[in-house]
Amino acid sequence: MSDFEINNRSINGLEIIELRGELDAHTAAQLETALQKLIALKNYKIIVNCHELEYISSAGLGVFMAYIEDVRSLGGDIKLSNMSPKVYNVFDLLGFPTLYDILNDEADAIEQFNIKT
Amino acid sequence: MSDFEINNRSINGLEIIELRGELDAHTAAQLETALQKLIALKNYKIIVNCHELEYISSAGLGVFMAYIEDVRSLGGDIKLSNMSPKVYNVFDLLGFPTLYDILNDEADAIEQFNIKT
Amino acid sequence: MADAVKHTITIPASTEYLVQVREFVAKCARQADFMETDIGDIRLAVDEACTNIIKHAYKYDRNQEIYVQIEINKNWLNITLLDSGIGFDPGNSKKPDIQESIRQKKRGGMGIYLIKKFMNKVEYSHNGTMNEIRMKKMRPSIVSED
Amino acid sequence: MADAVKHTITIPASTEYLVQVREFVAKCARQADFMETDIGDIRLAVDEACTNIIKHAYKYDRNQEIYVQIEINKNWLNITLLDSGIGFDPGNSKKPDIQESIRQKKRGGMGIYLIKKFMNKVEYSHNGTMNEIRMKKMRPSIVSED
Ligand SMILES: Nc1ncnc2c1ncn2[C@@H]1O[C@H](COP(=O)(O)OP(=O)(O)O)[C@@H](O)[C@H]1O
Ligand SMILES: Nc1ncnc2c1ncn2[C@@H]1O[C@H](COP(=O)(O)OP(=O)(O)O)[C@@H](O)[C@H]1O
Repeated sequence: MSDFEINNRSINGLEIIELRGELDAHTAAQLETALQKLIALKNYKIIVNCHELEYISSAGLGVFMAYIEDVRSLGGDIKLSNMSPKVYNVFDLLGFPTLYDILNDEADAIEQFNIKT
Repeated sequence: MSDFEINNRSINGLEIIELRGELDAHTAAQLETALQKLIALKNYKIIVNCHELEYISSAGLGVFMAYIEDVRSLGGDIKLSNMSPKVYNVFDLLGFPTLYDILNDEADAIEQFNIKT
Repeated sequence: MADAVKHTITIPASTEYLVQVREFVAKCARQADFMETDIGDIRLAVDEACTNIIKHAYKYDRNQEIYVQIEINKNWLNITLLDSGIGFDPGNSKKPDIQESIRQKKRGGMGIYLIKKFMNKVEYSHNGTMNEIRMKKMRPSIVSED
Repeated sequence: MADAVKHTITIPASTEYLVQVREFVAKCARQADFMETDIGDIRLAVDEACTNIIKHAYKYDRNQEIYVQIEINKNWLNITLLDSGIGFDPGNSKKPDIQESIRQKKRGGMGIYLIKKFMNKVEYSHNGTMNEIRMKKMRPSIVSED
């Protein structure tokens, strides 16, 4: 029933995960698997494009919390982009914008990775 | 120097104002003029598409406050759409989302107008 | 002045039904004239509360049920959730420290904070064999529209 | 441990220079490793403070000047604004009631609230002929990156 989908792309050594639909305690498992796969394949520079993400609950936030430290200690990062205000608001209330790089556009996120390399 | 621009469109009796760039105490006057014109021409159903609005300060918010009551008492509304998280955050902090209809997409705003008519 | 309107839904205690609860809540909130942003907030609060019941009160036993009632009266949207699982009272929850949680490899502790943030009032209680969560949100008084 | 780094800019008291102040602030904040979202918040706080000086302290006299200094030390970004206009102390500002302001046909009263919201500390003082606004924001400690 739950309407959630993940698409993967890569651009110059960066991995882009596109989220679509509603990320809740049910669909969070799919995101978890997608991140685990990338990390297992040693892809640590990850951009999560949230353009079509229509909803997120704290279960979805939890997935981002679980992998950020590992990914950063391996020289990568998880950067988030293209959030709708509704989705951003949940991240913001919990103080994520100070800890995570959240960019308006995917292009800005790509640029941030390139500055640091 | 300030990079700000307004474009007008109309769709089936709805007026769409597109904002681009940075809305501050300097550029707010342009938005004010644009709204005054629409109201003078008896266009009370207004959608402000903020897709390319990159910045807003309280001077910009003030313009929206100045006309909402008049427009609503004349059977119209000012609905806002396509805000970036950064811009939405400023509206949100001041409690606008409870008083103003703020939609993810312009299409949603059009739909809201059509439901109420 | 019309009487209060009530709507109810009962779901099995499993996360695949969260989407149905959210749709139910959105429909009721729209009927109560909330702006879209507030509708999103109310959906999230009820989702978080149901997720907690599934995880903590029922420990993922999908044979259990959650009952959700929404009452719309003149000024308020009142939501009541009932479950028959492990009882609970959250007390005063403060803002979660995400940086600290990441360091400690914890990933939860955000749900109750969000529920309280988005609703005007939240109460947990226990009656006989049932746990009850009541939350309310004030209906909007739209500028110059009535 | 390196000494604190300082940057300054002086602008005429007129709104067309706000964009230059914002660019200056963004550059300094980026140098201090703030995330993009926080950089946006800091830009806004300084814009609001400068707008207030132009409107209220100088009453739109564009022959006057505003001096902006930014100091980056180990843990903090410290911003100091100086003007020679009408003195002022905001005291404790609470959250503006937008619905009430709309009813009363007022459209301001939001700037100081935003400044305090986005910065960790804000102080207004008066020294001789100058007004001084000091604000500070804590630099991020990035998880596992140092
Ligand atoms: N309905 C409930 N029944 C029993 N325990 C609960 C319930 N809701 C919350 N809790 C307890 O309160 C804690 C905090 O809840 P919450 O803030 O939602 O975070 P999380 O569920 O992610 O841990 C939970 O870990 C759980 O121990
Ligand atoms: N730098 C300043 N100098 C003098 N007066 C000020 C200054 N900043 C703020 N004020 C006063 O405080 C009030 C509230 O400021 P603010 O919250 O920014 O709202 P606004 O400027 O939109 O009225 C102003 O109306 C003004 O009277």
